[in-house]
Amino acid sequence: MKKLINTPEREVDEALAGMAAAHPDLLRVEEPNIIVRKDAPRPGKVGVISGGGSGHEPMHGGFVGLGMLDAACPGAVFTSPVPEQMLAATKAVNGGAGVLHIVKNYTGDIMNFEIAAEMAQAEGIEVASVVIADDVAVKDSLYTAGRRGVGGTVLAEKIVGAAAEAGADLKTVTALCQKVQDNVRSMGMALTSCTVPAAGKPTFDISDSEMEIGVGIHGEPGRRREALRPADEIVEMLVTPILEEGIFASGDRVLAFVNGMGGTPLIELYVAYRKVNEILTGKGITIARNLVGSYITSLEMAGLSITLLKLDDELLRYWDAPVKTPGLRWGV
Amino acid sequence: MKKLINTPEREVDEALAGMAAAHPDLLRVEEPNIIVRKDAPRPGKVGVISGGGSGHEPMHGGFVGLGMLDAACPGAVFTSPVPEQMLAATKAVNGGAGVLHIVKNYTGDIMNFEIAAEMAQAEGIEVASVVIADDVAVKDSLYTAGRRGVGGTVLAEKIVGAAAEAGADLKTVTALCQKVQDNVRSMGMALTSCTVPAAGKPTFDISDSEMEIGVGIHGEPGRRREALRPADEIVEMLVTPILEEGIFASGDRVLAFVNGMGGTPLIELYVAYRKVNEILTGKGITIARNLVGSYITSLEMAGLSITLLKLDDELLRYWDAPVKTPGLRWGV
Amino acid sequence: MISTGDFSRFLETFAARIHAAKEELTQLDSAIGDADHGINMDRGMTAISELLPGLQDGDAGTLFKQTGMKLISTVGGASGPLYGTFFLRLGTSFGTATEIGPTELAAGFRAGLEGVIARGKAGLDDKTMVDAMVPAVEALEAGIGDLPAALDAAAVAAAAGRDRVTPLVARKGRASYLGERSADHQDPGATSTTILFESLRDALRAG
Amino acid sequence: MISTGDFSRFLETFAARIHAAKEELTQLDSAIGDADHGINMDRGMTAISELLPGLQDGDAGTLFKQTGMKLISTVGGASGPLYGTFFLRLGTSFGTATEIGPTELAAGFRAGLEGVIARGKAGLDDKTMVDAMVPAVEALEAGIGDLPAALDAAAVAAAAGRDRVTPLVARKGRASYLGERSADHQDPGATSTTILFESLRDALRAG
Ligand SMILES: Nc1ncnc2c1ncn2[C@@H]1O[C@H](COP(=O)(O)OP(=O)(O)O)[C@@H](O)[C@H]1O
Ligand SMILES: Nc1ncnc2c1ncn2[C@@H]1O[C@H](COP(=O)(O)OP(=O)(O)O)[C@@H](O)[C@H]1O
Ligand SMILES: [Mg+2]
Ligand SMILES: [Mg+2]
Ligand SMILES: [Mg+2]
Ligand SMILES: [Mg+2]
Repeated sequence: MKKLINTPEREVDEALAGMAAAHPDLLRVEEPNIIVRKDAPRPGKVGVISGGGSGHEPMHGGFVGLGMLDAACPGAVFTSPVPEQMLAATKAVNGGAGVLHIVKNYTGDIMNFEIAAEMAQAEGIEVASVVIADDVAVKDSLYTAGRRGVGGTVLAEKIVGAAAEAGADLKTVTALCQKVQDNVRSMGMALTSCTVPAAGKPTFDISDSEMEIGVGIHGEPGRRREALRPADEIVEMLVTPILEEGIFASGDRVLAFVNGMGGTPLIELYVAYRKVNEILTGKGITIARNLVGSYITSLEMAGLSITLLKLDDELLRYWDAPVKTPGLRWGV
Repeated sequence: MKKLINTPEREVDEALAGMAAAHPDLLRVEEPNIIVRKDAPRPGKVGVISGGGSGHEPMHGGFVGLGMLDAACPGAVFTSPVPEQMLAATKAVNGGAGVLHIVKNYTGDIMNFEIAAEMAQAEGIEVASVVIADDVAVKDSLYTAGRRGVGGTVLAEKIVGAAAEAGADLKTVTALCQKVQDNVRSMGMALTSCTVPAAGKPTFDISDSEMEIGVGIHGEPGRRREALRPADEIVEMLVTPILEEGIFASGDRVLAFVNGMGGTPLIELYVAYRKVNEILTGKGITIARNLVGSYITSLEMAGLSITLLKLDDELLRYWDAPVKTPGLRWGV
Repeated sequence: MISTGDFSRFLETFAARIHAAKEELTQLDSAIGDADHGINMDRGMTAISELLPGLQDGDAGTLFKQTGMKLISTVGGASGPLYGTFFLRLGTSFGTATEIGPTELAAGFRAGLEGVIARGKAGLDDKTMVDAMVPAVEALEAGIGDLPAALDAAAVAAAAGRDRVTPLVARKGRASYLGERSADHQDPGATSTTILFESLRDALRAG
Repeated sequence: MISTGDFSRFLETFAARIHAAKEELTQLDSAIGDADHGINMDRGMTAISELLPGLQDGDAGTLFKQTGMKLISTVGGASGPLYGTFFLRLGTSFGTATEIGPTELAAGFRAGLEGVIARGKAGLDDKTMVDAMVPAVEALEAGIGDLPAALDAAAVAAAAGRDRVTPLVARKGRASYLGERSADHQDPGATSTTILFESLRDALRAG
């Protein structure tokens, strides 16, 4: 295992110390390992928090700041955080207007956030939760854990954070988050595996001529393993099932998000974006906004995911609103 | 070779098409493969251009926009661009106040830019050049090609771009760029090799227990190969020779730039930043500004580089000035 | 009768065996999950080991409630809340008793199981720890007349439950994302649950 | 006398051999450079091959000037400006002549060499293409009385120059960044220059 760390046990703590040192203008790090917006709580503002396993940076900690998250709860690598963290974060950002939990749909995240929400509510804090489950690689079913939360989470955090910043109340912010979830779909693929530091070896074996289609952001196996193909065909294989969801139609405006998994050179993401643009344009869908880069990653995994969000004027306005975080920044 | 590309021959062109599609608000792509700020030329403004081989994204193309570069010239992967490109870029951004060429110190870049400058001057455009050579891994000597230009280039482009945006004349902008060069030093290391697409196999072999200290941004071998060490020791090994340059002293303010080589997870860069901060603080040096992320990369190479720039009020002011490019964005 | 000290030895044994099985559990999780189950469980049970010296002389309820709370606050993932809830309910069921008989033992484990189901909403054949836990608790309940035999039957039933669902397609937890590809892989959580019942048997037999 | 067609055959041969040596040159460059010399040269010479049909019936000066300009605009890197300048100066030296004698040939190559030195500022023993080019041009100059022998001597001298500097530490170009570690590696540019002189010999001999 080749990593720039000291020991697997200290990695998350040390990275948090690094973030605290690098971004004191935006955030602070508190016990028990939570990243809190510097000026939280802001009286009267709905608090927006999220969290999940570490190893997906900049998500979530890198999205703490003005116009996005009020706090993030980083767990061990690829392991959802513990309720103590979400409870502490909820209290730290509660300005009296309630707190929204943005939860990615993983059994562990769901249960730990649930326990924390119960505890916070017991302490008199109003908490709402929205579950992001946008990964079309997974069959949606009432009888399973359902779909994973992936790239749509980044877009939800940005948009919802902007609404909360603008003073929207908890009900409005919660409904907006659900609206993002209802209009966003993603799919990813991997060329290589990631290595969980504590595990010390790659999560999956994959030969030099194969790729994993529909991979999860924790290196979970995807829909299928198959022979490596040219980038354009790979993009087709990801965009097609997203479009088959029936959400996106000719005449629609979308936000297209081409995301690197952590070990993917930016030049390759632009090669892919070119093809995404070509496919959507061909279908009469307008890419009104885009995001190209590595924002929700899986440690050093090489690969990409594509996320499409159907936009309306409200989503567009909140997407364009100022944001100032370590990972996303514009308008201020 | 596992890459998200169609063919090695088409990679750069297709990535440029992707950039053009993704950022029409900031830039345009023109023949012969140059990336030009959307509103160039701006009458009366000094044009600032740079260029070099592709594979280092976001540098340079991702730094075209308000407050940074007016144009970038991307060559084939890891191969300096041709004079035609620099000539076309120089003409495209010439607003009558002259054009600065920011050149990384590689024989190829130097010679190709030199030819372009001669050609542009022959066409009556005033051209100045500054060579960035900040890599302390390489011994500085009059009798060799000297030091490589690495991370300092990103900082120079930001600072010089801000001065040009503010209306400084060519002489001032050139002197400022030289001032950055005189006050900036870098050193990098690699855990893994990169693979030039057209070559199809890794540039160097490295075992699972080794690292390359002092590696170049093209996967050029470094100072030495040695056993992998914990992150803190690696950071020490990079910061020490930078400090030994004698530029940075107790009481100084610096910009600390911890850069990922392309395949490095962001979480690891923060682990490293923590240690950089600890070392410098221990020496009485204040990190007044920092940049943590993958900004000058070597395709999918895993590793990092550390760059320190001694700041004064002028450099600080131009660093903080608004910038709006695909790769760096704040204040607008 | 089972003393708090006996239960403490059970937790110690469970911690030691989880530590020994850390790689195996992680390996199982890397095939159909995210390669952390062994790491998660070991992190939690190591914390429990450190807790035990201060708890072994108190009541059984406190021992297990503290264990549950500690697991919830150290493990994370799916297994943290699930095992945490399991031990919390077990502790609540035992209350302030310091000596537990077979009937109370079975009732406590039933309460723990119900907590896991309430929290995780998995049923039989969803291919989770529940598939090992249900038959184990049923064996305990069925055997309260002969505790050593019941403990052995529970451990055997857990293992059988674990193996029974190996061919199935997972319908809960991370493995469910795999659909058909999850079939023919042993579930990591059912494996750690089997270790739990084996530890219980062996620790109480030794006492 | 050497005709423009002969020179065109020289360039064709050079292009073909560079193409054949593409991997080898890149491999040499990956040891002490950035793994692109073969790719660079092949990109440039492939472009030259496409140019040749339109140039082989004109004068030798135009042939080589166009070749130089094309290399400068397609190769990039260090070798683009260097080989580009080489052929530009060669072309300038030949002017509008369509038949070139041994004396003019040697003078042309001397001019090309001087262009390379002016552009790259490398001297002997810096471990670059100059170390193959200098002895080759000297051999040409020394042998103008017997052209076939001189061409052969030039090719042999280039190879000898290439090999002579293999043990040395590079002082120019990317390899110089390596310091001591560049010793005992064959220089890619000196290797392609040797191919150039071998192509010249073989193409003119065949003609
Ligand atoms: N809803 C659920 N109910 C019961 N057990 C579950 C549920 N979801 C997952 N599990 C169990 O948890 C185990 C995985 O635990 P672990 O790897 O620690 O958590 P995570 O899946 O969050 O990484 C699975 O093997 C399964 O037995
Ligand atoms: N200053 C110089 N003068 C002469 N030849 C040089 C000089 N610098 C480099 N070279 C030659 O160029 C070769 C490398 O060419 P190439 O790999 O195409 O360019 P780059 O180094 O830009 O990648 C070296 O092997 C060397 O022979
Ligand atoms: Mg997990
Ligand atoms: Mg090169
Ligand atoms: Mg797991
Ligand atoms: Mg080279």
